[in-house]
Amino acid sequence: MTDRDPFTDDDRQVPAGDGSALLLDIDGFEGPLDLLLELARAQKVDLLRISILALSEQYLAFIAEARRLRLELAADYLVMAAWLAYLKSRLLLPKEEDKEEPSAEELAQRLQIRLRHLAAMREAGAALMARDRLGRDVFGRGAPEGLALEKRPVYDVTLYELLRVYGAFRMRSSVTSLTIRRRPIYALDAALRRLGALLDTSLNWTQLRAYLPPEIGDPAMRRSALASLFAASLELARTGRAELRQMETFGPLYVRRREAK
Amino acid sequence: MTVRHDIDHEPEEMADEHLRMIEALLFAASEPLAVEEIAARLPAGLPVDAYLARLEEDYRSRGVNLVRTGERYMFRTAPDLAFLLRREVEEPRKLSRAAVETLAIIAYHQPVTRAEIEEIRGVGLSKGTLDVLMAAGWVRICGRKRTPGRPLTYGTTDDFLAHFGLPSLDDLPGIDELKATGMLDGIDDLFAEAGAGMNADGETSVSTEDEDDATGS
Amino acid sequence: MTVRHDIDHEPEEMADEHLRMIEALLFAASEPLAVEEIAARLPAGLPVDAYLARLEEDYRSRGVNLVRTGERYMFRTAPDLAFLLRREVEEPRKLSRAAVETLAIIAYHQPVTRAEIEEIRGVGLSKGTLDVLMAAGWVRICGRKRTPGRPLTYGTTDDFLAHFGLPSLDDLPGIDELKATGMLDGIDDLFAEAGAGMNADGETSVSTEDEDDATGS
Repeated sequence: MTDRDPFTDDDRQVPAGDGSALLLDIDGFEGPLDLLLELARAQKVDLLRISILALSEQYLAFIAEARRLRLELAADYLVMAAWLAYLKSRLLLPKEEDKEEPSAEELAQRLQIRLRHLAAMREAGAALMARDRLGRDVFGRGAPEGLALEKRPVYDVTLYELLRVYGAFRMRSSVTSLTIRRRPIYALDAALRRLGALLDTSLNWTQLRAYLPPEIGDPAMRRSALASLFAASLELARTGRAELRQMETFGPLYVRRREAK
Repeated sequence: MTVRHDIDHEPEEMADEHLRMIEALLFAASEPLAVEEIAARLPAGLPVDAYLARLEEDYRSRGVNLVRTGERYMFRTAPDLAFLLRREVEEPRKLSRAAVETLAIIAYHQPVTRAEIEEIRGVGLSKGTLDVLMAAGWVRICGRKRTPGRPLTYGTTDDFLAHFGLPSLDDLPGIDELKATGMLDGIDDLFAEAGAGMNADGETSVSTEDEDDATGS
Repeated sequence: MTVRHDIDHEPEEMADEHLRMIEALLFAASEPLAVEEIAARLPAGLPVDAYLARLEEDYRSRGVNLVRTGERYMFRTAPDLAFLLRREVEEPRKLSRAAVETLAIIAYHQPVTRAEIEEIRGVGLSKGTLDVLMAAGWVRICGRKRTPGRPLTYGTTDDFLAHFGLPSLDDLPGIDELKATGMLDGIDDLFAEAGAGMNADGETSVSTEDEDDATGS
């Protein structure tokens, strides 16, 4: 069995007096322990001084009466009745030395402790409910402005990340542009035309560098032009139109026209 | 008066200004505020506890009091003025005896399992009872007990403290007495070793009386 | 000081008690209270106006003020402390790669239009990206470009410089400087197989190529 609906009001009948005038309203009790506690209350003595034997007798009488009236009794109550009947007999019989089982007095004491405990909790509950309760006896601010918590996103990007991302991105984009576009060069065709024409103007050994187009100022472009002129000089030498000479390693390179034989 | 002392380290007008700030925060809040929540909205390093103690004192005699519930603070109307404020609207539904008892058992014995509650009350707990207490925001699931079956355990919430005006669980009515009489010891101990425990508590008179009764009647 | 006088007709402790009551009523009220509403809840014949004036004064310098709106009174947190009631908490978030790239492009190329950013990145810019950067306070609208359609241009803010610890935009390192720090080494490897031209210093080579194209071969 379980207790009753949490919101039903408790208007049960408390057994009055010595228990002889029991008002049988078994539904009003929250289980056998509750019934026992109420019966104990009816003894009007401190729970510490309650007679468990008398209590057992009262309980058994209550149950007997309920059965006589054919009231429906939950199993819990009957189990408790059986146990109390047993306890009662143990309490009345002469003591036996039995180490196996707790003595009748111990059993009685346990029951008494349980009753005291339940009573204590019941009182505590009542004391709680009697406190000045928020929203009933004491009140918080009726119209609180409330405390707002505004979340402001903070991005944890560092300069390092920013630069790295930008760098990576620029590298990527420069790769693509380099594969599409041509390198800045002085074309070999142009070098061949220029060297071929200029060789005819001189019979002496002349530094190859002297044939660089003077209008090219950009060093990179000059480097490219020099490379192209060198390649052109090699081409002219291969076809027998020019001679090349170098006096030492990494020394200046000289070129002159070669007379056709 | 270390409290005063702490604040007195600050120039008076600064202290006043900080008191104003805390006052404003507590007034504006719709829920009890934790000390850290207050501190988070104030200049760093203030002795918030000292300020709160000061405000508590300043408001003690007023129509509105500063009270602590759990580790939180809130302003609320003075209890003695309840007669003035009690709302005409019908009271929230009265809790059943079962629910009140269950709440008390949870409050005093937490963390406690459903089986333990049933053990104390000597009756099964209907499903609705815990629901009602949890819906009211007073009871929460604490965790699981380290016993076979790992049953759930229940305990009370901060709202419970706030609702019943309790600074802490140590302020539960009658808790000292209950502790002293061993009522709040482990529930298993309480019942299984009741006999032995009783003697240790020096309440041997009980057992003799029981014996008396047993032999007497 | 007629106000004081009115109250002073009462014994002091009575006056205090009445002040407490009004205080509690106003505190607990969910709406501003009219003088008559307050009077109706108090013992008859009290100089409620005088009490209210007194409370108004008592609370004037505090974190909570008694304010009158129309013929009604209510407690309100002091206006100068309103800033306390709002609290911003910083919520760290990760910026998307697209956003970081966009930010970098704006930083290096400002003032720059959305179309230009898209052209540089080679992909469309989702609506949110610029919003996020502007919400973060790093990017602002600079003006409009003098081209057909007069598109908006974007640039960075002072907050941007502050956040990244840059004295000025000139202190943003150039690509070759970045390479010199070795910061892009990993990236180099990434693109190494993509072309030998990598070693030419990014920025300048691009422009010379353009010139080369112009001169033809």
